[in-house]
Amino acid sequence: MPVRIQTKDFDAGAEVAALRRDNPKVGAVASFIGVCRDANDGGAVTKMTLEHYPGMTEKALDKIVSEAKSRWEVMDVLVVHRVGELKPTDQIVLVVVTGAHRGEAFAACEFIMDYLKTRAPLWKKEETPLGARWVEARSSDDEAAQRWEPPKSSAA
Amino acid sequence: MPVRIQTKDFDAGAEVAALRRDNPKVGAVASFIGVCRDANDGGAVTKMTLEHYPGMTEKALDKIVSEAKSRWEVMDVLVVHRVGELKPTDQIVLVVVTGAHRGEAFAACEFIMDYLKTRAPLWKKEETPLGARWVEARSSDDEAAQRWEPPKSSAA
Amino acid sequence: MKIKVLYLASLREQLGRPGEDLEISPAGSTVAGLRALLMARGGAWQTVLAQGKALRVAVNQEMAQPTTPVKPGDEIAFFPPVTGG
Amino acid sequence: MKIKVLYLASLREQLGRPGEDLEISPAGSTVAGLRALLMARGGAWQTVLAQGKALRVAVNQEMAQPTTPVKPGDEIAFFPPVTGG
Repeated sequence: MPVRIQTKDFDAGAEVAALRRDNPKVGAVASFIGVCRDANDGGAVTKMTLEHYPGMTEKALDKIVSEAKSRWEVMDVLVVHRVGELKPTDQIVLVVVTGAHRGEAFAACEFIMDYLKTRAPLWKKEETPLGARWVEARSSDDEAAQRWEPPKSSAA
Repeated sequence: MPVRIQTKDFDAGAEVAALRRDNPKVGAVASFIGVCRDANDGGAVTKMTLEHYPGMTEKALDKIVSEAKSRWEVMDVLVVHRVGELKPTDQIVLVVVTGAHRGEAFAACEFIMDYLKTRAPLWKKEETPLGARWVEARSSDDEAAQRWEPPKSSAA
Repeated sequence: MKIKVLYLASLREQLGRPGEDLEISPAGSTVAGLRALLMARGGAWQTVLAQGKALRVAVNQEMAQPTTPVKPGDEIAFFPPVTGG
Repeated sequence: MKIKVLYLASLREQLGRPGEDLEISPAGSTVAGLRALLMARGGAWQTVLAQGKALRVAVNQEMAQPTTPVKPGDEIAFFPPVTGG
């Protein structure tokens, strides 16, 4: 399964090794780990809860992975996203892409993160010294995802 | 030391963990592993020897890392490049970049790989069923590195 | 007709429930129609589901538009813009 | 003046040596001048170091140009385009 939602932590090194499976055609492995920080929007964060929409989240991530595989020449993709309670320095998400060449692996990995950030139903609630707050969506994430859209036709 | 040249293999998961050092300001970890494939330019590869220029290789990589840090808001960078004899599925190079945000970490990581491929004195010699051959430099690598150059001024 | 409605993340907290099974009129039902029906309850329903709010709706776990039809047995989820990763 | 010359990767094999210590005239020495001096040995030296070849030169472990000066005690390395990573 290229997509997993889980409460427990992941071992990024072991996941990468499993995805490569000693496949001698793999020349490039691009990966990304998203980590819980101790501050956001200028305020301290002591804890975080990640909520998802069971069923739809997996489907949405599957669709993003399929789109990445159709756009770039890559071999295998893994997305692991944690839900539940997390604290600063905890790992949140892992994306790994293997391929023959680095350019395609990098592009697919970054694309998956940008789409995940704007299209996968996952929500963060932060505990701060001033109380709990739901994280607001960022326009910078919309802009990052927008880069991957085909240019709109200007024909009448 | 952000740059290491070594004959022995590396543990990418352990290197990432060491670079993060549980720093609660790190929100993004982008990494890349280059791997020895069993074929190149259409021919089978049974073994590979990586040669470097002791002293200059480290300096060139240090310079690339410094340039990445000056261009993007990133925290820590690690480059490990192996030399000596390698066989298909062996890891060749590891680049890890930590930062607060993913866009900068991804860009710095890809930039370092593109510059390493064109500016760090390292050479591959492949063993094939037809004999040994030195790998030829690729124009696609020059083009990848060229993307990061500032546009040339067209002023007179 | 019977449908299932879900409220996720901040919407669940603001509306005070994770979801509900509803019996609504099948005639010309759409996402916009269901939203109007819920807003007519007044109070938090009216403010939280107000048209100006950045709100997302999924029908049967696929992203939907205001004009997306709602059919018997459908699962309709209301939630805020996503913030995972 | 004394200088140290290195031949790396395929150049080391084609020239049959990893490098050498040389005594050359100090007057107006440049990378291009040293290359011409070595090519004048003929044989492999002439073909391997020919102007058309994609060849890189470093002086004291920094990338150099044909016009880069060569000074006493310098380490000059000749090598092919790089292929690591």
